[in-house]
Amino acid sequence: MDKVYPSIDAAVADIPDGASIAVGGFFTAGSPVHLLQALARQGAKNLTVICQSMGPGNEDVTTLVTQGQVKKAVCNYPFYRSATRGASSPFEKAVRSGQVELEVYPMGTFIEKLRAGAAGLAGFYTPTGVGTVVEHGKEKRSFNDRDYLLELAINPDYAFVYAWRGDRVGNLTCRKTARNYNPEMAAAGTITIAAVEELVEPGGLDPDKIHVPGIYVQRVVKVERRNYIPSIE
Amino acid sequence: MDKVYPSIDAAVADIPDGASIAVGGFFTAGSPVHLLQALARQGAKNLTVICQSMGPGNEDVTTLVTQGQVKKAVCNYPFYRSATRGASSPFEKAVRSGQVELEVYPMGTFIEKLRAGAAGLAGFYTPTGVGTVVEHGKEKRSFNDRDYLLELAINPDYAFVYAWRGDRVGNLTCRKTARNYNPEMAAAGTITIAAVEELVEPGGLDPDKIHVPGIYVQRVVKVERRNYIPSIE
Amino acid sequence: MNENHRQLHGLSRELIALRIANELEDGTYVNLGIGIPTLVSNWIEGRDIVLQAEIGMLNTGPLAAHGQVDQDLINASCQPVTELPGACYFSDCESFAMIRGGYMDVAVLGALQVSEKGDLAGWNNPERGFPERIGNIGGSMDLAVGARRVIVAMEHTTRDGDFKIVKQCAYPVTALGVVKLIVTDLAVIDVTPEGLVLREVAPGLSAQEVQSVTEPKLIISPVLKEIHL
Amino acid sequence: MNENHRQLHGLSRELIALRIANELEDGTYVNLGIGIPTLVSNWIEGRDIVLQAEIGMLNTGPLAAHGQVDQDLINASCQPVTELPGACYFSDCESFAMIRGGYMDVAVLGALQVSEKGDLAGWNNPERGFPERIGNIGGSMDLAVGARRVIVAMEHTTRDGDFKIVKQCAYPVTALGVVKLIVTDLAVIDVTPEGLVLREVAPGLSAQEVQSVTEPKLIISPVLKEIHL
Repeated sequence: MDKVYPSIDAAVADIPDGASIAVGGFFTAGSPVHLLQALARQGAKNLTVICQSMGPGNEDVTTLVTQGQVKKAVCNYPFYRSATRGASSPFEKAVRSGQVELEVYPMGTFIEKLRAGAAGLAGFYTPTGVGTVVEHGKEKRSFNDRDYLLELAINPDYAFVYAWRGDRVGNLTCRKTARNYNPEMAAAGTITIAAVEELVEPGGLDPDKIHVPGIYVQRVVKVERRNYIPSIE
Repeated sequence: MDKVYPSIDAAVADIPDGASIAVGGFFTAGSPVHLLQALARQGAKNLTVICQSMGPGNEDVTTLVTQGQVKKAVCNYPFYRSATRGASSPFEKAVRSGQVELEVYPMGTFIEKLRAGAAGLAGFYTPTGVGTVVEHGKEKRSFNDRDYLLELAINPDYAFVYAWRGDRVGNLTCRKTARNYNPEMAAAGTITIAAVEELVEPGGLDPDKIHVPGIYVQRVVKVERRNYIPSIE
Repeated sequence: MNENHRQLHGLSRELIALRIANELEDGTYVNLGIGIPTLVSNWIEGRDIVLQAEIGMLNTGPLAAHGQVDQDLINASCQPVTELPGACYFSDCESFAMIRGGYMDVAVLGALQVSEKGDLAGWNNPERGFPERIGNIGGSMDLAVGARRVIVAMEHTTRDGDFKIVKQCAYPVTALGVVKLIVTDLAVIDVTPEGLVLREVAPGLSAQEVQSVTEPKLIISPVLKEIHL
Repeated sequence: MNENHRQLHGLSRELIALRIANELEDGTYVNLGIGIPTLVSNWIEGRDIVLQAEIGMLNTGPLAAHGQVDQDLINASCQPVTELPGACYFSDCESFAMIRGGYMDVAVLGALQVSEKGDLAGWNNPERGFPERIGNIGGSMDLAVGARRVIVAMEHTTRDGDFKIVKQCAYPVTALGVVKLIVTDLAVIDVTPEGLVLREVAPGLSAQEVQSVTEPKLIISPVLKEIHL
């Protein structure tokens, strides 16, 4: 098996209009920005984007919004914290105008729904969100005198993930907090595309230090590490 | 924080009669045999033991059975494969005579129930076991035209786990297939006791190669590596 | 609107954080939310308290100084942080499994409103006017539900002098009945089944003055004292 | 009981395994169950097929030779194995998430009975007389439900000559309607919505002979041929 693609653009070339895409990265850390940029070049439309944030620390996703490629977003922290900054953000405007549909979940529920999809489970009962707006439209059920909400699995068509090192068969090792959503999103995507800073031959990674088993990754592409100062201001 | 206990016996001393204990290890690999031996010396009774197997590759658990310490077992592969070997096994006899109650789950369901308990979830819907005896007494429900069973979380009082290396704050690094059930069981136990082959100071483990975050581990005890040939014959 | 309002002077944000730091016990695991809670980290250096960053880290150290910044090492507010000995990294999914699973001894969270029943409203200020049911939930609901003890750190009233400690939350709630302790610039208040118990007041303030900026009736602790830092 | 039974001679267990190895495509992920399925690994060395060990490993290599044994490196049958380049380890929980999640292209499983609808019975032989609903389920139910393609490897009949390919499973089932291909010492049979299609027969056997040891009516493939190894 050799899952390496010759270029970032080749790795995203077949993504069709209407696809759902889980995008790893927590604000700036571990974000597959190169893949988002390639998707902006590629131009697929009516996309559902599943990611933490649709702006702060994730400005490359904004291009998808301004180009009108996004139909729906599924997030846990979609907006800028600052109302002023938010008011001028393309995504917030698109949501307020109804151009983009938005679903928001608590962070733990958000990633657990993706994990459930990856793990072949239909759903799970979580205590998070009971008594809040998150209850809306969901089954509430009591187990051992505590209330829980039924949350259903999310099964995205694609996942964009990022890793420090990857091998040709798709095994990935992440670095520090750049791991974040990447392992579960990689597992959840039907087709998972991994951007890696360093590409090694099989055997080049410590097999006890692999955060994403290669079976979850269908495409690997080498990218250049960007250097930046983390910030969401 | 220093979670290191001076001896194996001290680490299990307070386990009361009636406790439920998840025991890591897949047949011989990553089995916390020293802790099982200490529990046999300690003598707590009416225990519920949650582990893969109650015999093959896990003979130290047999002592608990022959000493009458076990009230109930929760397993996925409880018996010897050989009917002949099984017929002479104390555990199989104890189950057949009704002395020990036994619950059996499919392997994936078994560990997922422990993971759900660890993760604060009440339960999950899995396709495994639909149309089989595993359905018995469970809710069956259809999602997207496929049937699933509702499986509830397991929350054991204690967990016995094993690791190659551990630090004083409870972080654990496992080795190869000796990892198996240990991470999720460590997370599931209210009090988790880890037997480690090598004990290091905080900072002595690669923080990107920790399979059990220290928060899950309440007690750490250094043990000597046993050397043996893996076998369940 | 609080008609009895007058401007009371109390602790700075840094000292609210210090008061909370004093409340934390050694040997505990703590998650600090955005805002005043983050400042608590300035007061616990050298103590035996392990901070979790919900992005997926334990033993998070202080903010990274210039020249120390590692872009792959940030906290949930996207601030570059450092790691302490005994640190470990894990996925965000594992992080929230840990949070919901009850492993966080304390979560210190900010709030827009807290009710006398311990309801917490913090994730969505309706003044921002988002469409229904959306906003920046982030990790707040999981932390509020999962932590063994939720401490709220906030200013006692809004800038306009409106009550933030209320009979009933008017803002969208984060979780119901979860807050155990409220620490503000003016007071330290226990949330108990009997109601809100005023335990400490800022130097120079009376219980009556704190009551005047608090909507629900406060139970005055028989051992009421000045906040000691 | 199969009254038409007579002893037919077909492939050895090793050759059943070889026939299955030839069925596997390059570039796939495969889990091999206990028994004949394990023997498939002898026939795929050097091929571009990745074996999963459900204990928590991908790229499992051949059984460890003497002197190569690592007690921390075993397969699901507790046999010491080796690792190939590109191997990775993970927890059993992750392993079964992978299995249920549909990532296993093929699971090769043994069976006690297979029905004409593809129902699989393999986890519990009632002759052993365990109390109701217990026995060694292990990973069989997850694999049967989760794998994209389930291939059964077994002897065509029991040692007593009883049918193992049956109209309806009498033994406790592992999963319903999951088997896609049956490879025995006597035949290769596709499980299709129309019924069991006899695709290949062992050298020297006729379709009629295979039918005589098979309870359900077989559909004879128009391109029926001898098993080619």
